[in-house]
Amino acid sequence: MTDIHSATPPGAQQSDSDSLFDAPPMAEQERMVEAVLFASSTPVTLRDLESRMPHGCNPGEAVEHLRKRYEGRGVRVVRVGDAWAMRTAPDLGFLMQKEIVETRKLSRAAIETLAIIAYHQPVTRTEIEEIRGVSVSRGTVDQLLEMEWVRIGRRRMTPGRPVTFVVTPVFLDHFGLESARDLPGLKELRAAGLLENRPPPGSLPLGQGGG
Amino acid sequence: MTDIHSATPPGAQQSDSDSLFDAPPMAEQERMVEAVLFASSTPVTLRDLESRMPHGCNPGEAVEHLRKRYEGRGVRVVRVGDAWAMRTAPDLGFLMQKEIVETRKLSRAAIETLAIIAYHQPVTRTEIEEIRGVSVSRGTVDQLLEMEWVRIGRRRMTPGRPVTFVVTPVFLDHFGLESARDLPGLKELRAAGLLENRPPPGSLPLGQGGG
Amino acid sequence: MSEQNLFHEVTSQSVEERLAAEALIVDVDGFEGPLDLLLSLSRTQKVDLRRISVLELARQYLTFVEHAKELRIELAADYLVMAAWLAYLKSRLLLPPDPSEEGPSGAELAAHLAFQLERLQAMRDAAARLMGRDQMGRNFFARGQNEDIQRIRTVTYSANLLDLMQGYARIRTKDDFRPFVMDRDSVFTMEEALERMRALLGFTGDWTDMLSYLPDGWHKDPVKRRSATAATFAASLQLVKEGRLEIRQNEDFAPIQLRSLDGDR
Repeated sequence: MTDIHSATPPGAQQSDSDSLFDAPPMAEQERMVEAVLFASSTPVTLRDLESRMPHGCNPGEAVEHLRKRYEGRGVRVVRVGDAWAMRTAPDLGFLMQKEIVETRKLSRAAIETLAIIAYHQPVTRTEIEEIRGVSVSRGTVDQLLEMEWVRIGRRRMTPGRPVTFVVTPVFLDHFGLESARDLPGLKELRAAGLLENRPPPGSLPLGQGGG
Repeated sequence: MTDIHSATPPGAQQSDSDSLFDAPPMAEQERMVEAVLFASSTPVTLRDLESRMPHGCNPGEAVEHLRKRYEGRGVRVVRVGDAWAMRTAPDLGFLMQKEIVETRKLSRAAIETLAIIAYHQPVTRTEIEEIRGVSVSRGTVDQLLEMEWVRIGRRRMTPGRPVTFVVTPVFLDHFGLESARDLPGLKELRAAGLLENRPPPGSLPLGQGGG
Repeated sequence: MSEQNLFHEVTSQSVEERLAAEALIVDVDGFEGPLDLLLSLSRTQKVDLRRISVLELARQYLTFVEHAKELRIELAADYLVMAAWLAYLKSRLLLPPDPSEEGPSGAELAAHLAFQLERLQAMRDAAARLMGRDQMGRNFFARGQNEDIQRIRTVTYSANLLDLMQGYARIRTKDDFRPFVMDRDSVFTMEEALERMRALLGFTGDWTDMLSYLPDGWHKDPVKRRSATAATFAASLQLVKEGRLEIRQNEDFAPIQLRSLDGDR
């Protein structure tokens, strides 16, 4: 993979050999973005788009045009983290009986753990346990890791340097979220102080099962 | 898949229970076709479309509208046999490729084999093996042939008429040599410290021996 | 009040409530720990979790645990730990606060428990909302036929003249080839130095020249002397790091001196 293209910002002065070619017109750039997003089943970053398109293209602007063009259509252009993808409109799901993929049924513990990671990320295992009041079995987190909905984030700079967990773009893509900031009810939960990690006064017997 | 719907032509008299529901407007039918063609892993027949869509739909007409809509776009609606599919525009195929250039270090076996061919050419496989003291794997020679650093020379006029190997102009070009005779001899190698098991000094007096 | 208690006053309970209460007991395995049980019990109060009576909740929990004991149901240890803690909390909530007592007040502890219950409930609701969202592969779909990028992998191999010549030299000199081995005869390793110094440490309370630690027979030969000096110096630094030695040098190139710290302890 080469970074040569993305190393040159779209508007920047280009070398002689590059400037021989003008960037294609925006309508053409939009076609290009359309073809790439359409063909790829996984989200494509602007950076990746830029590296594939001719020099001087502005994939960000092209994506914006494309997104507008597909508004209200059977297929939509959606943002997933810092990448873009095309997905069918959710109201047409009923047509897709054949395509439905049976997802592994998640246990209640796994679903709760997933929600806690999504809303509290980056969050340590101990913090998850404190919130749920029980120890988190290894299998639960492993399952989420395996599904690539969750990954290991930075280590927390506290004694023991515990690992933290964060949600992935695959998770965002699966639930149709642009970013983790768009999680339903996130603002309200934050405003209500329910996403705080309040240390217990004195010692509480909760959530110490895992420690 | 059920054939019940397709058994009823779209315009035909419908049963009481069906006629309670009007077919969706054509724009909506077009959206449906768009979503199905997008999500399906194989081309979809009109019959299949009809069986998936609500009663009274006219997928043929919807496909036709969709095909027109995508004319000149980055994605096209194409007929595949008696089915329909969406494909990226052929002129944008270049976006679907990504060139990756990987540089790998040549293996020790390959370098030694190459060196023997360069110093002893024309040389047979048996001779290479005698000099190296180990058998030469087919892959090693094949790799050198594929890289066009080595080619097959004349057959040796000995029993079995074995093929010989010689180095190519590509090889000489790569190593900056005018001819294989320019390779430094053992004496020069020793003078350059290459025959002692010492790490070579930063810059080597290569080509000093010239002749 | 306590009259609403789950297990007391059974007579005043409706059949439905009684069944629910028994279901709680029978289903104790179905609970994901004491906090989960507390959350379930709190629903009988039919109030906003913010207005929950922790005292009442503690009573319910303790009754639950007692009842479970009567039925000889084995409760996991963390349920009993929670019971003990709630009994303590209950006493602190009921008794007038003792100003001389340290630690958080009963009210603070109760508030935190209420917060934890509310937070757990909030996460459950959030999880339900999350799973209720449109999901890929169920409500919306990705491209069915992934024509993703074709990767054209070009591998180029690199080798330079030096590689080539070294390769050749390696073969041609195979007969007199001897793998490069360090001559260990005149090498004194840091491990050896460490071992030696640890044994000698106890004897020096005063500043001593580091060189006096060199082993016998390593002073004369300059090669051996250099190796032993380096190893001893490295070992000294390690011991300084471990807090067993002090090290000093009065000026550039002056003798390096060591002093044991073991005696001070």
